[in-house]
Amino acid sequence: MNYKLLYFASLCDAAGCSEEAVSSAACDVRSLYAEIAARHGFSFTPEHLRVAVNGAFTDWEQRLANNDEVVFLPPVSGG
Amino acid sequence: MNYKLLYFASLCDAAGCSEEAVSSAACDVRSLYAEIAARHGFSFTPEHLRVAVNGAFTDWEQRLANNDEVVFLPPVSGG
Amino acid sequence: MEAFGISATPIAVDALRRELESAGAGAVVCFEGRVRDHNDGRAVDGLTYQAYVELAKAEGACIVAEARARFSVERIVCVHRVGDLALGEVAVWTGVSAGHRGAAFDACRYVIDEVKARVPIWKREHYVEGAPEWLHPAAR
Amino acid sequence: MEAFGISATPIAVDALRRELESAGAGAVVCFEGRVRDHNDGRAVDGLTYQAYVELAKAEGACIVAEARARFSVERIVCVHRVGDLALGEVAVWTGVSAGHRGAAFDACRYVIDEVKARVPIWKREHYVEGAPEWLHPAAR
Repeated sequence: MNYKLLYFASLCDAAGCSEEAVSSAACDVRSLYAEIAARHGFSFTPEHLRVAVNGAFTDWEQRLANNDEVVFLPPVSGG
Repeated sequence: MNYKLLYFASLCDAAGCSEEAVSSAACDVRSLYAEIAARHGFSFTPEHLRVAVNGAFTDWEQRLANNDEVVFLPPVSGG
Repeated sequence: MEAFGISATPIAVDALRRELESAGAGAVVCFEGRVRDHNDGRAVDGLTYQAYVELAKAEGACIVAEARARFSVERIVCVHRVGDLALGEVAVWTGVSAGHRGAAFDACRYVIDEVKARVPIWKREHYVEGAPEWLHPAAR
Repeated sequence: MEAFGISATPIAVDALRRELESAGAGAVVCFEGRVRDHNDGRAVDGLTYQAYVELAKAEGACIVAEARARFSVERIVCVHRVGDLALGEVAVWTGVSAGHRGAAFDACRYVIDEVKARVPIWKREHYVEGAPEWLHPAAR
């Protein structure tokens, strides 16, 4: 399936891009992160991240649909 | 002895003046208030008031000196 | 400028806020008390504040010193208005700057709570209907 | 205007404060988060904030709605800055008006605490010495 991924803050630095289109056999959020984290060398484990699909927070067991926008969110530091 | 009294808020309304010079035999704050409250018909008892002498809060047993400035302060309502 | 002031003219909020600026201040908390159009169910159309100015300034300065001792703050400014105020006017303004927001919130709250409880200032409410009244809340 | 906003240009504090004015508002509490010259013992000379704007706006609006449900307030406005900020610039501004000061303080504190904890915005600190770093505090 095809996904659009957005990267922010240190994940953007680690990925070397702010977004990318990926083609993957992963069909849930957790599997997709495992694949992406391995490829980019992300040091965060899922316990340290939140995840959003199509602009809304969701959980790691969320099933994905073709063309979903998926974002792994490192710990926030606004304010 | 001679005292200068200042009146604020409802005590000013009740006394009909914002300050007055009084000549009194009272030589402590509590006695002076009893005399003044009777004359002006003040409804507050000492428990409801604070008292200041020469610009500083004090207590009801404070002895007075000639020419002291004495102020009986009704409950405050700033802010 | 004094940390606590009494003003017979409208409070210059912007100038006071600029006094709080400091390179180490990551947090600024400001409180404004304004004249509301109602109180205790009655329609209000203005207030008069009267102060025992000499003692009010001393007690206000004491409260600011207490807040400085209790909380880790950079600057504290508080000004209370006296005289006749229209609806919406600022009756009291308190601003605190600090390294972190917890201290700024706590110190600002402390100062306004203590000012309202202790500083010799009195409010006379003017009502849309009926005679004005001095408020002496603790005597209720 | 939205109750929660993201701004790529300097936050117009005076205009935001005017939005809080209301005839029933006896209390206005404002919080400003500013860029400090130090953090965790290091000299800082600027910040960059990045936001996942779509989700940040939705989460910020949710926080404001929660504050409205919990506290008796009139108006709430919160704006967070993104982009490059110099020392002293306002990074986040939150203002609340209410009938009484307790609700205004509590709601303002709630909004800024939740915004800092939940809204997808990230801070990159630029140091006087050394490379800049993204802050991810919960991962410490």
